[in-house]
Amino acid sequence: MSSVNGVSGGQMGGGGGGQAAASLWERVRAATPSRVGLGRRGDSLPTSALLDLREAHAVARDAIHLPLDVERLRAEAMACPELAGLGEPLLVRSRAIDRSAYLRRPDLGRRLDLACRIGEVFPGSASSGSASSGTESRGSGSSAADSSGSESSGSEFSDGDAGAGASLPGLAIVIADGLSTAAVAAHGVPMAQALVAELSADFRLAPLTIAGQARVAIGDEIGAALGVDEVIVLIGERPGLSVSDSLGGYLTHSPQVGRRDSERNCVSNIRPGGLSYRVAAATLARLARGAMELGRSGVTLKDTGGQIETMSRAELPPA
Amino acid sequence: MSSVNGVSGGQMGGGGGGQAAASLWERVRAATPSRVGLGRRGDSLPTSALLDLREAHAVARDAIHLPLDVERLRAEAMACPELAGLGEPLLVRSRAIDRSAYLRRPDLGRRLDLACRIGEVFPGSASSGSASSGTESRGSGSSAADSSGSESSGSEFSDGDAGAGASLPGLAIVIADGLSTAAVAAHGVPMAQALVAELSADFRLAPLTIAGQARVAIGDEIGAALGVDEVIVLIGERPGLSVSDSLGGYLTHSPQVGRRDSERNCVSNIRPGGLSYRVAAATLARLARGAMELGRSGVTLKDTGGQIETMSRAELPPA
Amino acid sequence: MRYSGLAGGHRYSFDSLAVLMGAATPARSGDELAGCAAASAAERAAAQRALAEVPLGRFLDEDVIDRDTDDVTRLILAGHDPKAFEPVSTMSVGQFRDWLLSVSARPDGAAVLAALKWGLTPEMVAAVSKLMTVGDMIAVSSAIDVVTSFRSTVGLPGTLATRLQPNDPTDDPAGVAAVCIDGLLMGSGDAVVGVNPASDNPRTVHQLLDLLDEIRTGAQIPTQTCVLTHVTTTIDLIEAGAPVDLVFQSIAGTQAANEGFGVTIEMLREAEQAAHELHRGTVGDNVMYFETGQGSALSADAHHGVGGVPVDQQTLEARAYGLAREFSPLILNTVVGFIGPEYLYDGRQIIRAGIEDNFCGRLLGVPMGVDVCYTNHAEADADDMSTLLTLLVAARTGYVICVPGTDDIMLGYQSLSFHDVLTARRVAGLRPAPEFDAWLSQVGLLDESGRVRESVTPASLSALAARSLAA
Amino acid sequence: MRYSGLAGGHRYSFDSLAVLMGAATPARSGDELAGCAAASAAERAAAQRALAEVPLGRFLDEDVIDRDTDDVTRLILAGHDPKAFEPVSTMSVGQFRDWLLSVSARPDGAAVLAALKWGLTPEMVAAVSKLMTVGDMIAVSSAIDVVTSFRSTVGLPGTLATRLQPNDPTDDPAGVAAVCIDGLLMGSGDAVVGVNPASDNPRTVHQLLDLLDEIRTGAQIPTQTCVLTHVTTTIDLIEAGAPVDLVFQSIAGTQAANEGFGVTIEMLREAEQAAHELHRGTVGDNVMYFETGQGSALSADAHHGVGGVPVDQQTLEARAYGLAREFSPLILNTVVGFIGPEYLYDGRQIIRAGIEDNFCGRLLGVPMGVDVCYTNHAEADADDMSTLLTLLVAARTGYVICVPGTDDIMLGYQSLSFHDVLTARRVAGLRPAPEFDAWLSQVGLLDESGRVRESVTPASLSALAARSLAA
Ligand code: B12
Ligand code: B12
Repeated sequence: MSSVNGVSGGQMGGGGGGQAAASLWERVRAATPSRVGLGRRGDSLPTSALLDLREAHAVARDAIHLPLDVERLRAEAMACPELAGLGEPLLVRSRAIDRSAYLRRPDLGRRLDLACRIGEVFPGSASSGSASSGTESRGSGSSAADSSGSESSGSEFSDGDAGAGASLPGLAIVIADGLSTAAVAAHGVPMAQALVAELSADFRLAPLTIAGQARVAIGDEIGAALGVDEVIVLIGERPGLSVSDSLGGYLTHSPQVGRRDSERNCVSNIRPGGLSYRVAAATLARLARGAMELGRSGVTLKDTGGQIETMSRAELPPA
Repeated sequence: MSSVNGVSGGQMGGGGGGQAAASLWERVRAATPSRVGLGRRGDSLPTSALLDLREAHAVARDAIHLPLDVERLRAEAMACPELAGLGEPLLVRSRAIDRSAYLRRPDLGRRLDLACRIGEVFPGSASSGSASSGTESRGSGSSAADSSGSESSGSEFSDGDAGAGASLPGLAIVIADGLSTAAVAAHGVPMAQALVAELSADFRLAPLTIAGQARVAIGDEIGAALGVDEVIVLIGERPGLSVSDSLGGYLTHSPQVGRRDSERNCVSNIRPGGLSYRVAAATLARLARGAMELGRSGVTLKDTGGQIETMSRAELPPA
Repeated sequence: MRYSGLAGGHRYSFDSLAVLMGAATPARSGDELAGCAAASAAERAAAQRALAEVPLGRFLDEDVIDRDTDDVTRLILAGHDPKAFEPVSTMSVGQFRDWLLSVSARPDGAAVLAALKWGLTPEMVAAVSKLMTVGDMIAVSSAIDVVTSFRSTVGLPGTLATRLQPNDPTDDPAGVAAVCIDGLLMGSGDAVVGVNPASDNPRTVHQLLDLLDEIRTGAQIPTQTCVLTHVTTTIDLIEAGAPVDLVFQSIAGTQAANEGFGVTIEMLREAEQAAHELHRGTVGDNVMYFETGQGSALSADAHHGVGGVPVDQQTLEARAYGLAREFSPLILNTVVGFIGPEYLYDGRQIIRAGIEDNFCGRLLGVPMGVDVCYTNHAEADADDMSTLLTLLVAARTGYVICVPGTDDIMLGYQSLSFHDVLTARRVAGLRPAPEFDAWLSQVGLLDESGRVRESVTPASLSALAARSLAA
Repeated sequence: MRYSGLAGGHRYSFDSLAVLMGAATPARSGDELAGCAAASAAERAAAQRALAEVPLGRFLDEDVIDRDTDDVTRLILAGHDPKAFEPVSTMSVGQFRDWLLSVSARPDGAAVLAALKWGLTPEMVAAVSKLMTVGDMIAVSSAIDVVTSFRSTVGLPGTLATRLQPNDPTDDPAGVAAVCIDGLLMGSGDAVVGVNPASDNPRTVHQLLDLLDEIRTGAQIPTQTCVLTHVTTTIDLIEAGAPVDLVFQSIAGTQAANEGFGVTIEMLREAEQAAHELHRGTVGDNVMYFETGQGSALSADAHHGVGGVPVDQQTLEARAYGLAREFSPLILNTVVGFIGPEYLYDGRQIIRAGIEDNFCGRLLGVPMGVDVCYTNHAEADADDMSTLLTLLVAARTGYVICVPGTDDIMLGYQSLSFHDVLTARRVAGLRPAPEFDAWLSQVGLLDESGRVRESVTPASLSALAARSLAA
């Protein structure tokens, strides 16, 4: 029943011995970016593998504390015609004053800083004045017309597609730093761009919002303030040892402060080697349309579209 | 060979059972302030004993961070004729700017803050100007006359016993907060007073020095600056669970920056229930005289005077 | 009711049992975030004194989470067995601690503690843990037996089982299979081979279920598999004929938090029923798998108790076990360091929480495992994980989670490596679950001393590699 | 020599072996104080990479502490046995780690490691520990046997011994006796009954020696006693005819630090000789007892290495073991959390340091014990101590220090309680030193299962109480 392959020869490499085993381990390693086939020294990890882990941990620790370059992100968005077409991006930040507060106080990361309530930044939008008290329930689609009075410079939100747009449901895209500014810097704008391509036929899109020291739920307050029917938050997922630039996309229907996570849908692991922008955008768009039909997002909304595409492992960053 | 006393009856108290054991445990407990005879629950401490420990730990943690009331200590010293007779106390502090720096950086606690070098506070004394560079070796007794030029107000250091004193070796007493301001507040002044009584016949005493955020070795720099032959530092020992006001006394002959701990002698546990002021002062005085004879303090100087007196346990604070 | 206690010469008072429980909890960031932590070490000491005096019976009268608005509370109270409670019914929390420690040191400790299971509520158990040191909790936990089974048996004395967690960021079947091969060759997977899917698309989940089932049956491995998707998806897939061994669900200690997870007690009952009817177990029929973790209620803003006050995360966690045991799970693990530093700030807090969770769960009769883990945004490292694993071995946890080289590349955190468990088993002289152990030995993976060999590939696993990995 | 390593895409370089060792050390406050810690996590990772490449042989050529000015270095180099070094002589530090872990998992591991003892220098051992996790160190430590004896045998597999530490703030004989009775009744004292005197007055020390000897002989306890006074005092007292079993001394890893303690190698030789000549041991003749602790050299400003650079405290600690083993001590313990937060800031640092010290000592063949302890000015608590004790049990430390209720009222710190060891022994199935175990059983203190009974007072201890305690 078993084929004993003899004692492992080399100091380095996989746990198997002999020819057959060598090729087995080659195939195992090729099949996944996980740290498989590390080999053993006694029952422990080889020194080389341990030192790799320690280095990765050191680097990840440093990464968590890197600040988001908001200005660069804004400029990048403006350089992209699809996003520029939505109007000048809104720049907001949460109530967490620094990284240390952000890490210890997620509640603060979920709420807009009083100084940058969107109602004030962008007074014509939605329930404007009462932006921060968006807990009252609003019927979907009811806010479509509210934003016409916008006085904010460069706002194409209400006039871009004026005629056709007015009858479409509103949707806002938010790019939030989350726990990986690296993810947002690398994938925020191209992913938003892919989303706009997928969504613009069916939704009236609000200008892009860029949120600092933010959690997923900050989209609720932003969405309510903008008076949109749905919000999609693109956020930096917490960095792992091998992957530190993964983006998450969270859809919330009828956003308002107090929404639960079960009322959202999530598409995770957006990055080269994970989910592609195209597939992620298509999935989020399907979910967004599905939520409009169903009248809600969350656990009762299932994406039964195509399954997640598997990328070629060659696209993976080195583990 | 053994007398099995049956199963312990009560929920509380000692580990023994029956009459004989009860009286055994009474005697054991009466003999020591240590937490003996706590009993067992399975193999663990009874809840009551555990909660006592947790409370004591909480209180000790708070105590470490209590600041020293220097002004009160000064006033108390001035109210005591023996100490007032030495002149206005010198108030100094170490280079550790706060408690957190003090805890992490004992090196800073060993050096005088640049702003309060004694040479400046008290310019006539000793090697004044070069107070902070007191590393050059000085012969013992060589500084006896240096302090006569003192201009500091209220300094009786040089004129109190002028005639007789000038030929006596100089000695400075330092009260330092160390790790227990409670110890210093309670025992600093009475202990200094007891010391003066024991020492004044044989030494010419410098004014009392009160040092904040200080370690034992700060006495070296103070002593060198004052140009004395010996320094005695009375310092708050680190607080334990049961005892948080214990004072230590450290004698250093020919003090100068860079002295090692092996060049000092120590008398520890000065407090009610530990060593009495009287016995501690007598011991330190014997050591101080012995060091003058031997020409050095430290491991080669042994106190062969009376052994440490055992206090009646009735004087102990509740554990 | 109002409670009060003395410390450092001051008297502190606490408005309700919920408030008291919070103040008596050893320090952790989540309770500070929630606003229920003691304001000072002295206040905490006073709260512990007050808590030690509370009669256990009081927990049956005064709710921490209101029974009128919370179905978890109602379930717990309905499940309480006054007869089992008898032996400790007149004790205070402090006396209960003393009693637990005494009983645990007795040869009949395991039997006495097992009989107590339904007499205790999660709140009683959480309360007594707050009066215990790590050493106390290990002493009691290690005296408790909790044994469950499906195709393998988890929790027997002298064993330490593992969940092999072959997560893949794109749910790639070859990626999942590769990690399974890696883990199986290191003796991992006896509690479950369980994937967190990156997608919650039912088709993807179904494919993963098929893949895991194929691996298991192909290599004739006496274990169970699981795809950790939402319970509603699993119910649908059971109906669709997918090979479901265990039903997974994340649960928490309040109705509101479970609503946040999109789950109700009814759903769980339905799922248990559906899985039972598949009759896929061989040596036993425990079909549920739960995950929990201190902080999950707070993270869903669903941590409020009687009077609207915030409730400490450790009490809520124990309540999740109270919910879980209604469904006779095969396994439950706390994901102790997973959620992040806002709940457990550093290695010290993670370690204490892991030991508390294991203790509370075992005392309530739950087959506890622990995801010994940390995230990169916490003040923790691999040493803290070695440490917690060693403690858990002493505290006889049932199983731990393992991934390749500590690195879960999909969930973005570090758990134990397969290596860590090899080391822990050898140092402590433990074996895998017996059915799995027999399999390992049968396929030639064990040497004479019971150690997993370094250079053997059983034919069945080579065949699996040939089938499922690209050339 | 210059060393360099990569991390995070940057190359970091290190001017000498001493600098490299400091930068490669896991974070701790003492190294930050000394100024030898890595400036960032990435720099530390790079230093560990560089250190992993250093050939072991390099440690024989490049000094960390200059051999020309340091007698500890000279002693270490003189003691180095090239033949014992053979098996690992061509390895780098990283390969040495791999080899140690492989050997430890082999059935003949203990023999191979024992043979290596004099082939290793403390610097090699410190270096390899820096590349290890807590789990790695436990794996290797637990594979090593170090057994010594005097009247009892310390370090046998399956045993955990204790120092009973009956300190009294006034050296009151009744107080010391009371604590001895308390500890003996809880099965403590098999490694040594050892008092730290509050006074260093030789008369007081002599009286305490007489008292301890009387207790031991009165109750016929197969153990050794010690008064932890300066070695010179002990030498004098041996001459004066005092009953000295073991000679105690605090030692450190540099000549300058030992000078700070007022001790020289010569003194230690003289003391060992003098104690040997008393022939007081029965089952063995290891007569020395040492204490050490990370930070003691730095606290004496005696931590400078080649080129005047500060040397990390863990390397210096390992050097203290290199000094100690020349004198075949019965026991040595690190006082790991004793000195204070300026050296080991919190529970996490204390725990890692304790495991490192135990590992380095055992690998060098030193009969290691640990004073599992903390001070009130450190960020640590009783849970950290339960934790460290549990790890040390897994890592097979020889003995730990115990005091009544964790509270040493004289030294002002918390060590383990007698209770902690009862719990640890029961949970892990360990026994006291065999001679002491036999005594406990003979006087009726053990029940059938080997647990120490709760309510028994042997006649000899009642008699002792009657003799030495006030009514
Ligand atoms: C942390 C985490 C959690 C934590 C969240 C609590 C917290 N304080 O962070 C806990 C353990 C509670 C959790 C639970 C669940 N999670 Co989760 N979680 C993650 C994780 C590892 C990181 C998220 C992150 O970095 N967010 C970014 C930060 C900056 O934002 P944040 O505002 O702090 O985080 C919020 C969201 O992440 C949200 N959230 C977390 N998980 C999920 C899952 C869903 C479906 C939704 C809508 C929201 C959501 O909760 C956080 C607090 O509000 C991701 C993996 C990843 N790579 O992203 C999986 C992940 C998002 N979770 C997942 C799942 C499936 C779940 C569960 C549904 C599992 C279950 N079957 O019960 C539950 C339920 C969540 C819910 N609906 O409330 C999947 C989602 C798959 C999908 N595409 O839908 C992911 C991708 C992991 C996976 N593949 O299994 N999770
Ligand atoms: C901490 C401590 C140590 C630490 C000091 C390092 C450090 N970083 O703190 C270490 C472990 C190195 C140590 C070693 C020794 N200590 Co010690 N130590 C203590 C302790 C517990 C606390 C001291 C304190 O709170 N100081 C106050 C703080 C604020 O001041 P500091 O400047 O930070 O502390 C300095 C002094 O305490 C000094 N120091 C520490 N121990 C000793 C011992 C002597 C004889 C001298 C002169 C100085 C000295 O070292 C510190 C750093 O410079 C006391 C017990 C107590 N209740 O005080 C025993 C105590 C002072 N030590 C004692 C002894 C005997 C020793 C040793 C001689 C043991 C030995 N046989 O080798 C050695 C050698 C010390 C030396 N000569 O260098 C005795 C002194 C008895 C006496 N009356 O002479 C005491 C009272 C404890 C005891 N009863 O055993 N010690």
